[in-house]
Amino acid sequence: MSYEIKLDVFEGPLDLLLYLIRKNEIDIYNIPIALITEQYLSYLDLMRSFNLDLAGEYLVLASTLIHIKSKLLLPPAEGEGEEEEGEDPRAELVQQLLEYQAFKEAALSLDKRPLLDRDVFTRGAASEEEQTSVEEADDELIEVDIFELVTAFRRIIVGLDRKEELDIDTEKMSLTDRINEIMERLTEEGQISFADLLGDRTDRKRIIYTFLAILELMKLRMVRAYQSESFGAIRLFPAVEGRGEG
Amino acid sequence: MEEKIAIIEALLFASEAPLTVERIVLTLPDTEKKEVVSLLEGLIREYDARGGGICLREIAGGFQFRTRTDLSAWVRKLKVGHPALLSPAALETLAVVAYRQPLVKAEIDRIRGVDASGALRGLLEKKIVRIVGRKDVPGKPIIYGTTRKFLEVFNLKDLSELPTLRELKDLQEQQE
Amino acid sequence: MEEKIAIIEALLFASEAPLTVERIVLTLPDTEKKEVVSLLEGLIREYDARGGGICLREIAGGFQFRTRTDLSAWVRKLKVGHPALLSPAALETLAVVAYRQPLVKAEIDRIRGVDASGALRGLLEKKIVRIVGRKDVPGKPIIYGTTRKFLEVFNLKDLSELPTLRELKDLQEQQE
Repeated sequence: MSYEIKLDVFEGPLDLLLYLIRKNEIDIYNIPIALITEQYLSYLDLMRSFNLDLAGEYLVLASTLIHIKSKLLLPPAEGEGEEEEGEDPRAELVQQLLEYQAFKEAALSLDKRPLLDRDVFTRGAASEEEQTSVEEADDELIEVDIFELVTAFRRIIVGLDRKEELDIDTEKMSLTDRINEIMERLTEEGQISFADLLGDRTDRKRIIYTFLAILELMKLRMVRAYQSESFGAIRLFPAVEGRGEG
Repeated sequence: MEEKIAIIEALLFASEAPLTVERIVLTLPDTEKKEVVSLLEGLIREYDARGGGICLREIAGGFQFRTRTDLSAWVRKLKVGHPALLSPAALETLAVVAYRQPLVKAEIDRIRGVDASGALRGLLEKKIVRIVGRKDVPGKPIIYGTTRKFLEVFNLKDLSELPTLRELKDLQEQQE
Repeated sequence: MEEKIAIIEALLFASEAPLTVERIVLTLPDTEKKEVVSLLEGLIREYDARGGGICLREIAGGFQFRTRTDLSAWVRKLKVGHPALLSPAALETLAVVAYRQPLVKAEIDRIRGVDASGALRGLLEKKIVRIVGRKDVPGKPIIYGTTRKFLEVFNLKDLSELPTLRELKDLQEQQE
Protein backbone atom coordinates (compact mmCIF):
# COMPACT_ATOMS: atom_id res chain seq x y z
CA MET A 1 0.00 0.00 0.00
CA SER A 2 1.54 3.20 -1.12
CA TYR A 3 -0.22 5.39 1.41
CA GLU A 4 0.87 3.61 4.54
CA ILE A 5 3.79 5.90 5.01
CA LYS A 6 1.57 8.87 4.38
CA LEU A 7 -0.61 8.27 7.38
CA ASP A 8 1.01 10.43 9.95
CA VAL A 9 2.43 13.09 7.74
CA PHE A 10 -0.80 15.03 7.39
CA GLU A 11 -0.89 18.26 9.30
CA GLY A 12 -4.64 17.97 9.74
CA PRO A 13 -7.88 17.21 7.92
CA LEU A 14 -7.44 20.06 5.43
CA ASP A 15 -4.01 18.75 4.56
CA LEU A 16 -5.41 15.28 3.96
CA LEU A 17 -8.15 16.71 1.79
CA LEU A 18 -5.65 18.69 -0.27
CA TYR A 19 -3.61 15.55 -0.71
CA LEU A 20 -6.62 13.64 -2.03
CA ILE A 21 -7.47 16.45 -4.41
CA ARG A 22 -3.94 16.48 -5.76
CA LYS A 23 -3.75 12.70 -5.97
CA ASN A 24 -6.94 12.53 -8.02
CA GLU A 25 -5.93 15.54 -10.11
CA ILE A 26 -9.15 17.25 -9.31
CA ASP A 27 -10.04 20.87 -9.92
CA ILE A 28 -10.26 22.39 -6.48
CA TYR A 29 -13.12 24.63 -7.63
CA ASN A 30 -15.16 21.66 -8.72
CA ILE A 31 -14.63 18.90 -6.21
CA PRO A 32 -16.54 15.67 -6.85
CA ILE A 33 -17.76 15.45 -3.30
CA ALA A 34 -19.00 11.86 -3.45
CA LEU A 35 -15.65 10.52 -4.58
CA ILE A 36 -13.61 12.62 -2.19
CA THR A 37 -15.85 11.85 0.77
CA GLU A 38 -15.50 8.16 0.09
CA GLN A 39 -11.71 8.36 -0.11
CA TYR A 40 -11.50 10.59 2.90
CA LEU A 41 -13.54 8.18 5.00
CA SER A 42 -11.52 5.18 3.93
CA TYR A 43 -8.39 7.03 4.99
CA LEU A 44 -9.88 7.60 8.40
CA ASP A 45 -10.69 3.88 8.62
CA LEU A 46 -7.16 3.06 7.67
CA MET A 47 -5.78 5.42 10.28
CA ARG A 48 -8.02 3.85 12.89
CA SER A 49 -6.96 0.36 11.90
CA PHE A 50 -3.39 1.36 12.57
CA ASN A 51 -4.48 2.62 15.96
CA LEU A 52 -3.39 6.12 15.08
CA ASP A 53 -4.85 8.80 17.25
CA LEU A 54 -7.45 10.57 15.23
CA ALA A 55 -7.75 14.17 16.22
CA GLY A 56 -11.36 15.26 16.61
CA GLU A 57 -10.94 17.70 13.75
CA TYR A 58 -10.74 14.82 11.26
CA LEU A 59 -14.19 13.67 12.29
CA VAL A 60 -15.61 17.17 12.11
CA LEU A 61 -14.48 17.48 8.51
CA ALA A 62 -15.88 14.03 7.75
CA SER A 63 -19.31 15.12 8.88
CA THR A 64 -18.97 18.36 6.92
CA LEU A 65 -18.22 16.35 3.78
CA ILE A 66 -21.19 14.07 4.34
CA HIS A 67 -23.39 17.07 4.93
CA ILE A 68 -22.29 18.72 1.70
CA LYS A 69 -22.80 15.50 -0.18
CA SER A 70 -26.38 15.18 1.05
CA LYS A 71 -27.09 18.79 0.16
CA LEU A 72 -25.86 18.25 -3.37
CA LEU A 73 -28.19 15.29 -3.76
CA LEU A 74 -31.23 17.39 -2.96
CA PRO A 75 -33.00 18.87 -5.98
CA PRO A 76 -32.69 22.66 -6.12
CA ALA A 77 -35.51 24.43 -4.35
CA GLU A 78 -38.33 25.65 -6.56
CA GLY A 79 -38.10 29.07 -8.05
CA GLU A 80 -34.38 29.22 -7.72
CA GLY A 81 -33.02 30.83 -10.82
CA GLU A 82 -30.34 28.92 -12.63
CA GLU A 83 -28.09 31.79 -13.51
CA GLU A 84 -28.25 33.20 -10.01
CA GLU A 85 -25.13 32.84 -7.99
CA GLY A 86 -26.72 29.91 -6.23
CA GLU A 87 -24.96 28.88 -3.10
CA ASP A 88 -22.80 25.96 -3.93
CA PRO A 89 -22.72 23.88 -0.74
CA ARG A 90 -19.03 23.36 -1.41
CA ALA A 91 -18.17 27.05 -1.52
CA GLU A 92 -17.21 27.51 2.11
CA LEU A 93 -15.04 24.42 2.17
CA VAL A 94 -13.29 25.41 -1.05
CA GLN A 95 -12.57 28.84 0.35
CA GLN A 96 -11.13 27.26 3.47
CA LEU A 97 -9.00 24.88 1.42
CA LEU A 98 -7.64 27.68 -0.72
CA GLU A 99 -6.76 29.73 2.30
CA TYR A 100 -5.03 26.80 3.96
CA GLN A 101 -3.20 25.98 0.75
CA ALA A 102 -1.89 29.53 0.50
CA PHE A 103 -0.45 29.33 4.01
CA LYS A 104 0.98 25.90 3.39
CA GLU A 105 2.82 27.31 0.40
CA ALA A 106 3.93 30.28 2.48
CA ALA A 107 5.31 27.87 5.08
CA LEU A 108 7.30 26.07 2.40
CA SER A 109 8.69 29.29 1.02
CA LEU A 110 9.68 30.35 4.52
CA ASP A 111 11.55 27.10 4.90
CA LYS A 112 13.37 27.74 1.60
CA ARG A 113 14.88 30.95 2.85
CA PRO A 114 18.48 30.97 4.05
CA LEU A 115 17.86 30.04 7.67
CA LEU A 116 20.09 31.16 10.49
CA ASP A 117 22.20 28.32 11.87
CA ARG A 118 21.19 26.09 9.00
CA ASP A 119 22.29 28.01 5.92
CA VAL A 120 23.91 31.10 7.30
CA PHE A 121 25.85 31.67 10.47
CA THR A 122 26.72 34.70 12.48
CA ARG A 123 29.92 35.32 14.34
CA GLY A 124 30.47 32.32 16.55
CA ALA A 125 32.71 33.66 19.25
CA ALA A 126 31.84 36.21 21.88
CA SER A 127 33.85 39.35 21.35
CA GLU A 128 36.42 40.41 23.92
CA GLU A 129 34.10 43.15 25.15
CA GLU A 130 31.32 40.71 25.83
CA GLN A 131 33.54 38.61 28.00
CA THR A 132 34.41 41.45 30.29
CA SER A 133 31.27 42.68 31.95
CA VAL A 134 30.19 46.16 31.13
CA GLU A 135 29.11 48.54 33.84
CA GLU A 136 25.39 48.79 34.05
CA ALA A 137 23.86 51.86 32.60
CA ASP A 138 21.53 53.86 34.76
CA ASP A 139 18.32 53.26 32.95
CA GLU A 140 19.07 49.78 31.92
CA LEU A 141 17.15 48.06 29.19
CA ILE A 142 15.91 44.63 30.06
CA GLU A 143 15.26 42.02 27.48
CA VAL A 144 12.74 39.45 28.61
CA ASP A 145 9.56 38.00 27.23
CA ILE A 146 6.22 37.72 28.97
CA PHE A 147 6.05 34.05 28.05
CA GLU A 148 9.24 33.42 30.04
CA LEU A 149 7.67 35.09 33.02
CA VAL A 150 4.56 32.89 33.06
CA THR A 151 6.65 29.81 32.39
CA ALA A 152 8.85 30.68 35.36
CA PHE A 153 5.81 31.14 37.55
CA ARG A 154 4.31 27.88 36.42
CA ARG A 155 7.59 26.09 37.11
CA ILE A 156 7.44 27.20 40.74
CA ILE A 157 3.75 26.71 41.23
CA VAL A 158 3.73 23.17 39.89
CA GLY A 159 5.83 22.04 42.83
CA LEU A 160 3.44 23.53 45.33
CA ASP A 161 0.14 22.69 46.88
CA ARG A 162 -2.56 22.41 44.26
CA LYS A 163 -4.52 25.15 45.95
CA GLU A 164 -1.92 27.62 44.76
CA GLU A 165 -2.86 26.87 41.25
CA LEU A 166 -6.24 28.43 41.65
CA ASP A 167 -6.26 30.56 38.64
CA ILE A 168 -5.10 34.09 38.60
CA ASP A 169 -8.10 35.95 37.43
CA THR A 170 -7.96 39.20 35.64
CA GLU A 171 -10.24 40.74 38.29
CA LYS A 172 -7.57 40.25 40.92
CA MET A 173 -5.02 41.81 38.61
CA SER A 174 -7.19 44.84 37.93
CA LEU A 175 -7.48 45.21 41.67
CA THR A 176 -3.71 44.98 42.04
CA ASP A 177 -3.32 47.69 39.42
CA ARG A 178 -5.47 49.98 41.53
CA ILE A 179 -3.58 49.03 44.69
CA ASN A 180 -0.26 49.92 43.08
CA GLU A 181 -1.67 53.19 41.85
CA ILE A 182 -3.07 54.14 45.25
CA MET A 183 0.16 53.29 47.06
CA GLU A 184 2.17 55.22 44.51
CA ARG A 185 0.11 58.33 45.09
CA LEU A 186 0.17 57.87 48.84
CA THR A 187 3.95 57.79 48.85
CA GLU A 188 4.04 60.94 46.79
CA GLU A 189 1.34 62.91 48.52
CA GLY A 190 1.37 61.52 52.06
CA GLN A 191 -2.40 61.34 52.28
CA ILE A 192 -5.25 61.29 49.86
CA SER A 193 -9.02 61.37 49.80
CA PHE A 194 -11.28 58.86 48.17
CA ALA A 195 -12.62 61.53 45.82
CA ASP A 196 -9.08 62.49 44.74
CA LEU A 197 -8.34 58.87 43.98
CA LEU A 198 -11.26 58.67 41.61
CA GLY A 199 -10.43 61.92 39.89
CA ASP A 200 -12.59 62.75 36.90
CA ARG A 201 -13.00 59.16 35.89
CA THR A 202 -16.04 58.07 37.79
CA ASP A 203 -17.18 55.11 35.77
CA ARG A 204 -18.78 52.30 37.72
CA LYS A 205 -15.94 49.86 37.29
CA ARG A 206 -13.36 52.33 38.51
CA ILE A 207 -15.36 53.23 41.61
CA ILE A 208 -15.82 49.57 42.51
CA TYR A 209 -12.18 48.64 41.98
CA THR A 210 -10.97 51.68 43.90
CA PHE A 211 -13.23 50.81 46.78
CA LEU A 212 -12.20 47.14 46.75
CA ALA A 213 -8.53 48.16 46.56
CA ILE A 214 -8.90 50.29 49.68
CA LEU A 215 -10.60 47.46 51.55
CA GLU A 216 -7.81 45.13 50.50
CA LEU A 217 -5.16 47.61 51.60
CA MET A 218 -6.83 47.99 54.96
CA LYS A 219 -7.05 44.24 55.36
CA LEU A 220 -3.35 44.01 54.52
CA ARG A 221 -2.76 46.73 57.13
CA MET A 222 -1.00 48.90 54.63
CA VAL A 223 -3.25 51.95 54.92
CA ARG A 224 -5.44 53.56 57.51
CA ALA A 225 -8.62 55.33 56.60
CA TYR A 226 -10.05 58.22 58.57
CA GLN A 227 -13.32 60.03 58.32
CA SER A 228 -13.70 63.27 60.22
CA GLU A 229 -17.48 63.16 60.38
CA SER A 230 -20.23 60.89 59.14
CA PHE A 231 -20.67 61.30 55.40
CA GLY A 232 -17.48 63.38 55.43
CA ALA A 233 -14.50 62.81 53.15
CA ILE A 234 -12.60 59.60 53.72
CA ARG A 235 -8.86 60.20 53.89
CA LEU A 236 -6.21 57.53 53.49
CA PHE A 237 -2.77 57.44 55.13
CA PRO A 238 0.04 54.93 54.81
CA ALA A 239 -0.10 52.62 57.82
CA VAL A 240 3.61 52.96 58.37
CA GLU A 241 5.61 56.04 57.53
CA GLY A 242 8.80 56.02 55.57
CA ARG A 243 10.10 53.79 52.87
CA GLY A 244 13.37 52.26 51.89
CA GLU A 245 14.64 48.94 53.02
CA GLY A 246 15.23 48.67 56.73
CA MET B 1 40.48 52.72 4.41
CA GLU B 2 38.60 55.61 5.89
CA GLU B 3 38.65 55.37 9.68
CA LYS B 4 34.88 55.75 9.93
CA ILE B 5 34.33 52.65 7.82
CA ALA B 6 36.80 50.71 9.95
CA ILE B 7 34.92 51.73 13.10
CA ILE B 8 31.56 50.79 11.62
CA GLU B 9 32.99 47.45 10.56
CA ALA B 10 34.29 46.81 14.07
CA LEU B 11 30.89 47.75 15.54
CA LEU B 12 29.08 45.45 13.13
CA PHE B 13 31.43 42.65 13.98
CA ALA B 14 31.19 43.12 17.74
CA SER B 15 27.42 43.51 17.91
CA GLU B 16 25.54 40.40 18.87
CA ALA B 17 22.34 41.38 17.11
CA PRO B 18 21.88 43.13 13.79
CA LEU B 19 23.10 46.69 14.28
CA THR B 20 20.75 49.52 13.40
CA VAL B 21 21.79 52.66 11.60
CA GLU B 22 20.45 54.66 14.56
CA ARG B 23 22.77 52.85 16.91
CA ILE B 24 25.75 53.55 14.71
CA VAL B 25 24.82 57.22 14.50
CA LEU B 26 24.56 57.36 18.30
CA THR B 27 27.99 55.81 18.68
CA LEU B 28 29.81 57.87 16.07
CA PRO B 29 29.85 61.60 16.74
CA ASP B 30 29.23 64.08 13.94
CA THR B 31 27.85 61.49 11.61
CA GLU B 32 24.66 61.78 9.65
CA LYS B 33 22.32 58.91 9.09
CA LYS B 34 22.65 59.37 5.36
CA GLU B 35 26.41 59.03 5.50
CA VAL B 36 26.19 55.83 7.57
CA VAL B 37 23.75 54.29 5.14
CA SER B 38 26.00 55.02 2.20
CA LEU B 39 29.07 53.65 4.02
CA LEU B 40 27.12 50.48 4.86
CA GLU B 41 26.07 50.09 1.27
CA GLY B 42 29.69 50.49 0.24
CA LEU B 43 30.74 47.77 2.69
CA ILE B 44 28.07 45.38 1.40
CA ARG B 45 29.34 45.90 -2.15
CA GLU B 46 32.96 45.51 -1.12
CA TYR B 47 32.38 42.18 0.61
CA ASP B 48 30.21 40.89 -2.22
CA ALA B 49 32.81 41.83 -4.82
CA ARG B 50 35.55 40.19 -2.81
CA GLY B 51 33.70 36.86 -2.84
CA GLY B 52 35.04 35.78 0.54
CA GLY B 53 33.36 33.64 3.17
CA ILE B 54 31.40 36.43 4.83
CA CYS B 55 28.96 39.00 3.61
CA LEU B 56 27.12 41.92 5.15
CA ARG B 57 23.32 41.81 5.03
CA GLU B 58 20.40 43.93 6.12
CA ILE B 59 18.43 41.87 8.66
CA ALA B 60 15.64 42.65 11.10
CA GLY B 61 16.01 46.38 10.72
CA GLY B 62 19.77 46.33 11.14
CA PHE B 63 22.98 45.13 9.53
CA GLN B 64 24.89 41.95 10.32
CA PHE B 65 27.81 39.93 9.00
CA ARG B 66 26.82 36.42 8.00
CA THR B 67 28.51 33.51 6.30
CA ARG B 68 27.81 33.08 2.59
CA THR B 69 24.73 30.91 2.06
CA ASP B 70 26.37 28.59 -0.45
CA LEU B 71 29.08 27.66 2.05
CA SER B 72 26.59 26.35 4.61
CA ALA B 73 27.55 22.70 4.13
CA TRP B 74 31.13 23.45 5.20
CA VAL B 75 30.16 25.43 8.24
CA ARG B 76 27.66 22.79 9.31
CA LYS B 77 30.48 20.28 9.23
CA LEU B 78 32.27 22.37 11.81
CA LYS B 79 29.32 22.91 14.12
CA VAL B 80 28.49 20.10 16.45
CA GLY B 81 24.87 19.14 16.82
CA HIS B 82 22.14 19.94 14.38
CA PRO B 83 20.08 23.08 14.46
CA ALA B 84 16.62 22.61 15.90
CA LEU B 85 14.56 22.56 12.75
CA LEU B 86 10.98 23.65 12.71
CA SER B 87 8.43 20.91 12.11
CA PRO B 88 5.93 21.33 9.27
CA ALA B 89 3.24 22.07 11.87
CA ALA B 90 5.42 24.76 13.42
CA LEU B 91 6.19 26.26 10.01
CA GLU B 92 2.52 26.36 9.03
CA THR B 93 1.59 27.97 12.33
CA LEU B 94 4.42 30.45 11.93
CA ALA B 95 3.31 31.31 8.40
CA VAL B 96 -0.20 32.06 9.63
CA VAL B 97 1.12 34.22 12.48
CA ALA B 98 3.57 36.03 10.22
CA TYR B 99 1.03 36.95 7.56
CA ARG B 100 -2.02 37.55 9.72
CA GLN B 101 -0.51 39.15 12.80
CA PRO B 102 -1.60 40.38 15.24
CA LEU B 103 -4.00 37.47 15.69
CA VAL B 104 -5.54 35.15 18.26
CA LYS B 105 -5.08 31.40 18.49
CA ALA B 106 -8.65 30.66 17.39
CA GLU B 107 -7.82 32.22 14.02
CA ILE B 108 -4.75 30.02 13.62
CA ASP B 109 -6.79 26.95 14.52
CA ARG B 110 -9.46 27.93 12.03
CA ILE B 111 -7.06 28.40 9.13
CA ARG B 112 -5.05 25.26 9.82
CA GLY B 113 -8.07 23.15 10.69
CA VAL B 114 -6.34 21.72 13.76
CA ASP B 115 -5.48 22.86 17.24
CA ALA B 116 -2.25 24.84 17.06
CA SER B 117 -1.44 24.84 20.80
CA GLY B 118 1.60 22.59 20.67
CA ALA B 119 3.14 24.28 17.67
CA LEU B 120 2.43 27.71 19.13
CA ARG B 121 4.08 26.84 22.40
CA GLY B 122 7.17 25.61 20.62
CA LEU B 123 7.39 28.88 18.68
CA LEU B 124 6.98 30.88 21.89
CA GLU B 125 9.76 28.88 23.52
CA LYS B 126 12.04 29.49 20.56
CA LYS B 127 11.16 33.19 20.82
CA ILE B 128 10.11 33.32 17.19
CA VAL B 129 6.57 34.21 18.20
CA ARG B 130 5.56 36.35 21.14
CA ILE B 131 2.53 37.44 23.10
CA VAL B 132 1.65 40.91 21.90
CA GLY B 133 -1.29 41.66 24.18
CA ARG B 134 -4.92 40.84 24.64
CA LYS B 135 -7.83 41.47 22.39
CA ASP B 136 -10.50 43.70 23.84
CA VAL B 137 -13.37 41.30 23.33
CA PRO B 138 -15.14 39.01 25.81
CA GLY B 139 -12.71 36.46 27.17
CA LYS B 140 -9.79 38.77 26.33
CA PRO B 141 -7.94 36.23 24.19
CA ILE B 142 -4.16 36.51 23.87
CA ILE B 143 -2.86 38.11 20.69
CA TYR B 144 0.27 36.73 19.02
CA GLY B 145 2.83 38.19 16.69
CA THR B 146 6.32 37.49 15.39
CA THR B 147 9.52 38.68 17.05
CA ARG B 148 12.70 40.33 15.87
CA LYS B 149 14.29 36.92 16.18
CA PHE B 150 11.85 35.68 13.54
CA LEU B 151 13.34 38.21 11.11
CA GLU B 152 16.87 37.21 12.12
CA VAL B 153 16.25 33.49 11.71
CA PHE B 154 14.50 33.86 8.38
CA ASN B 155 16.91 36.39 6.97
CA LEU B 156 14.37 39.17 6.54
CA LYS B 157 14.92 42.92 6.54
CA ASP B 158 11.42 43.50 7.84
CA LEU B 159 7.96 42.00 7.54
CA SER B 160 7.32 43.73 4.24
CA GLU B 161 10.04 41.57 2.76
CA LEU B 162 7.89 38.47 3.22
CA PRO B 163 6.86 37.15 -0.17
CA THR B 164 3.26 38.01 -0.82
CA LEU B 165 0.78 35.37 0.07
CA ARG B 166 -0.76 33.80 -2.98
CA GLU B 167 -3.85 35.73 -3.80
CA LEU B 168 -6.96 34.00 -2.63
CA LYS B 169 -9.01 34.26 -5.75
CA ASP B 170 -12.60 34.94 -5.19
CA LEU B 171 -14.59 31.82 -5.78
CA GLN B 172 -17.19 33.59 -7.85
CA GLU B 173 -14.63 35.07 -10.21
CA GLN B 174 -13.10 31.73 -10.79
CA GLN B 175 -16.39 30.12 -11.72
CA GLU B 176 -17.16 32.59 -14.45
CA MET C 1 38.96 34.68 -4.44
CA GLU C 2 39.93 31.08 -4.29
CA GLU C 3 37.03 29.01 -2.98
CA LYS C 4 39.18 27.35 -0.33
CA ILE C 5 40.01 30.70 1.24
CA ALA C 6 36.35 31.66 1.26
CA ILE C 7 35.50 28.42 3.06
CA ILE C 8 38.25 28.91 5.62
CA GLU C 9 37.06 32.45 6.19
CA ALA C 10 33.49 31.27 6.81
CA LEU C 11 34.75 28.61 9.21
CA LEU C 12 36.87 31.11 11.13
CA PHE C 13 33.98 33.51 11.37
CA ALA C 14 31.40 30.96 12.55
CA SER C 15 33.64 29.08 14.95
CA GLU C 16 32.98 29.68 18.61
CA ALA C 17 36.57 29.17 19.70
CA PRO C 18 39.83 30.00 17.92
CA LEU C 19 40.04 27.53 15.05
CA THR C 20 43.07 25.26 14.84
CA VAL C 21 44.86 24.38 11.62
CA GLU C 22 44.18 20.70 12.36
CA ARG C 23 40.46 21.33 12.52
CA ILE C 24 40.49 23.14 9.20
CA VAL C 25 42.45 20.29 7.62
CA LEU C 26 39.86 17.83 8.96
CA THR C 27 37.01 19.84 7.49
CA LEU C 28 38.52 20.49 4.07
CA PRO C 29 39.29 17.33 2.11
CA ASP C 30 42.50 17.01 0.13
CA THR C 31 44.15 19.87 1.90
CA GLU C 32 47.59 19.79 3.42
CA LYS C 33 48.44 21.45 6.67
CA LYS C 34 51.11 23.48 4.93
CA GLU C 35 48.62 24.84 2.44
CA VAL C 36 46.16 25.87 5.18
CA VAL C 37 48.89 27.69 7.09
CA SER C 38 49.91 29.63 4.04
CA LEU C 39 46.30 30.52 3.22
CA LEU C 40 45.78 31.73 6.79
CA GLU C 41 48.91 33.86 6.60
CA GLY C 42 47.60 35.30 3.36
CA LEU C 43 44.29 36.17 5.02
CA ILE C 44 46.03 37.86 7.94
CA ARG C 45 48.06 39.98 5.53
CA GLU C 46 45.01 40.82 3.44
CA TYR C 47 42.99 42.07 6.41
CA ASP C 48 45.95 44.00 7.82
CA ALA C 49 46.64 45.67 4.49
CA ARG C 50 43.01 46.59 4.11
CA GLY C 51 43.03 48.45 7.43
CA GLY C 52 39.38 47.70 8.21
CA GLY C 53 37.72 47.10 11.55
CA ILE C 54 38.50 43.42 11.78
CA CYS C 55 41.72 41.46 11.75
CA LEU C 56 42.67 37.80 11.91
CA ARG C 57 44.92 36.78 14.77
CA GLU C 58 46.57 33.65 16.07
CA ILE C 59 45.14 33.06 19.54
CA ALA C 60 45.38 30.16 21.96
CA GLY C 61 46.75 27.79 19.39
CA GLY C 62 44.13 28.70 16.79
CA PHE C 63 43.00 31.52 14.54
CA GLN C 64 40.21 33.98 15.21
CA PHE C 65 38.75 37.17 13.79
CA ARG C 66 38.85 40.07 16.22
CA THR C 67 38.05 43.73 16.17
CA ARG C 68 41.13 45.95 15.79
CA THR C 69 42.55 46.65 19.25
CA ASP C 70 42.83 50.40 18.71
CA LEU C 71 39.09 50.58 18.00
CA SER C 72 38.09 49.02 21.32
CA ALA C 73 36.91 52.32 22.79
CA TRP C 74 34.25 52.52 20.07
CA VAL C 75 33.14 48.98 20.59
CA ARG C 76 32.83 49.53 24.32
CA LYS C 77 30.71 52.57 23.64
CA LEU C 78 28.35 50.38 21.69
CA LYS C 79 28.03 47.85 24.45
CA VAL C 80 26.85 50.31 27.06
CA GLY C 81 23.11 50.13 27.39
CA HIS C 82 22.99 46.70 25.91
CA PRO C 83 19.79 45.00 27.03
CA ALA C 84 20.35 42.98 30.17
CA LEU C 85 18.93 39.55 30.69
CA LEU C 86 17.29 38.39 33.88
CA SER C 87 18.81 35.42 35.66
CA PRO C 88 16.50 32.44 36.27
CA ALA C 89 16.38 33.34 39.97
CA ALA C 90 15.46 36.93 39.18
CA LEU C 91 12.84 35.83 36.68
CA GLU C 92 11.25 33.44 39.15
CA THR C 93 11.20 36.04 41.90
CA LEU C 94 9.73 38.57 39.51
CA ALA C 95 7.07 36.07 38.46
CA VAL C 96 6.04 35.50 42.06
CA VAL C 97 5.90 39.23 42.75
CA ALA C 98 3.95 39.91 39.56
CA TYR C 99 1.32 37.26 40.14
CA ARG C 100 1.00 37.48 43.90
CA GLN C 101 1.48 41.17 44.60
CA PRO C 102 1.23 42.98 46.91
CA LEU C 103 3.27 40.62 49.05
CA VAL C 104 6.03 40.44 51.65
CA LYS C 105 9.42 38.81 51.20
CA ALA C 106 8.57 35.92 53.52
CA GLU C 107 5.83 34.94 51.08
CA ILE C 108 8.25 35.00 48.14
CA ASP C 109 10.72 32.86 50.07
CA ARG C 110 7.96 30.40 50.95
CA ILE C 111 6.76 30.02 47.36
CA ARG C 112 10.23 29.77 45.85
CA GLY C 113 11.60 27.64 48.68
CA VAL C 114 14.81 29.69 48.82
CA ASP C 115 15.86 33.04 50.19
CA ALA C 116 14.99 35.67 47.61
CA SER C 117 16.97 38.57 49.10
CA GLY C 118 19.62 38.76 46.38
CA ALA C 119 17.21 38.43 43.50
CA LEU C 120 14.85 40.94 45.06
CA ARG C 121 17.62 43.50 45.49
CA GLY C 122 18.55 43.14 41.85
CA LEU C 123 14.95 43.66 40.77
CA LEU C 124 14.65 46.75 42.96
CA GLU C 125 17.84 48.15 41.43
CA LYS C 126 16.52 47.51 37.95
CA LYS C 127 13.37 49.34 39.01
CA ILE C 128 10.99 46.62 37.89
CA VAL C 129 9.98 45.83 41.45
CA ARG C 130 9.38 48.44 44.11
CA ILE C 131 8.46 48.83 47.73
CA VAL C 132 4.75 49.43 47.79
CA GLY C 133 4.52 50.09 51.52
CA ARG C 134 4.84 48.54 54.92
CA LYS C 135 2.44 46.37 56.80
CA ASP C 136 1.26 47.57 60.16
CA VAL C 137 2.06 44.35 61.99
CA PRO C 138 4.98 43.48 64.25
CA GLY C 139 8.23 43.79 62.37
CA LYS C 140 6.59 46.17 59.89
CA PRO C 141 7.47 43.98 56.91
CA ILE C 142 8.00 45.58 53.54
CA ILE C 143 5.44 44.93 50.85
CA TYR C 144 6.58 44.57 47.27
CA GLY C 145 4.89 45.11 43.96
CA THR C 146 5.76 45.72 40.32
CA THR C 147 6.43 49.11 38.76
CA ARG C 148 5.33 50.93 35.67
CA LYS C 149 8.68 49.98 34.15
CA PHE C 150 7.68 46.34 34.64
CA LEU C 151 4.67 46.93 32.41
CA GLU C 152 6.89 48.67 29.85
CA VAL C 153 9.47 45.88 29.81
CA PHE C 154 6.80 43.27 29.24
CA ASN C 155 4.78 45.41 26.91
CA LEU C 156 1.63 45.23 29.00
CA LYS C 157 -1.14 47.78 29.16
CA ASP C 158 -1.94 46.79 32.73
CA LEU C 159 -1.56 43.82 35.03
CA SER C 160 -4.80 42.23 33.90
CA GLU C 161 -3.04 41.60 30.59
CA LEU C 162 -0.68 39.12 32.23
CA PRO C 163 -1.33 35.67 30.78
CA THR C 164 -2.90 33.29 33.27
CA LEU C 165 -1.53 29.90 34.19
CA ARG C 166 -4.58 28.35 32.63
CA GLU C 167 -3.74 29.92 29.30
CA LEU C 168 -0.23 28.55 29.50
CA LYS C 169 -1.58 25.15 30.39
CA ASP C 170 -3.86 25.22 27.36
CA LEU C 171 -0.85 25.84 25.18
CA GLN C 172 1.05 23.04 26.81
CA GLU C 173 -1.45 20.26 26.95
CA GLN C 174 -1.71 19.70 23.24
CA GLN C 175 1.95 18.94 23.01
CA GLU C 176 1.70 15.35 24.12
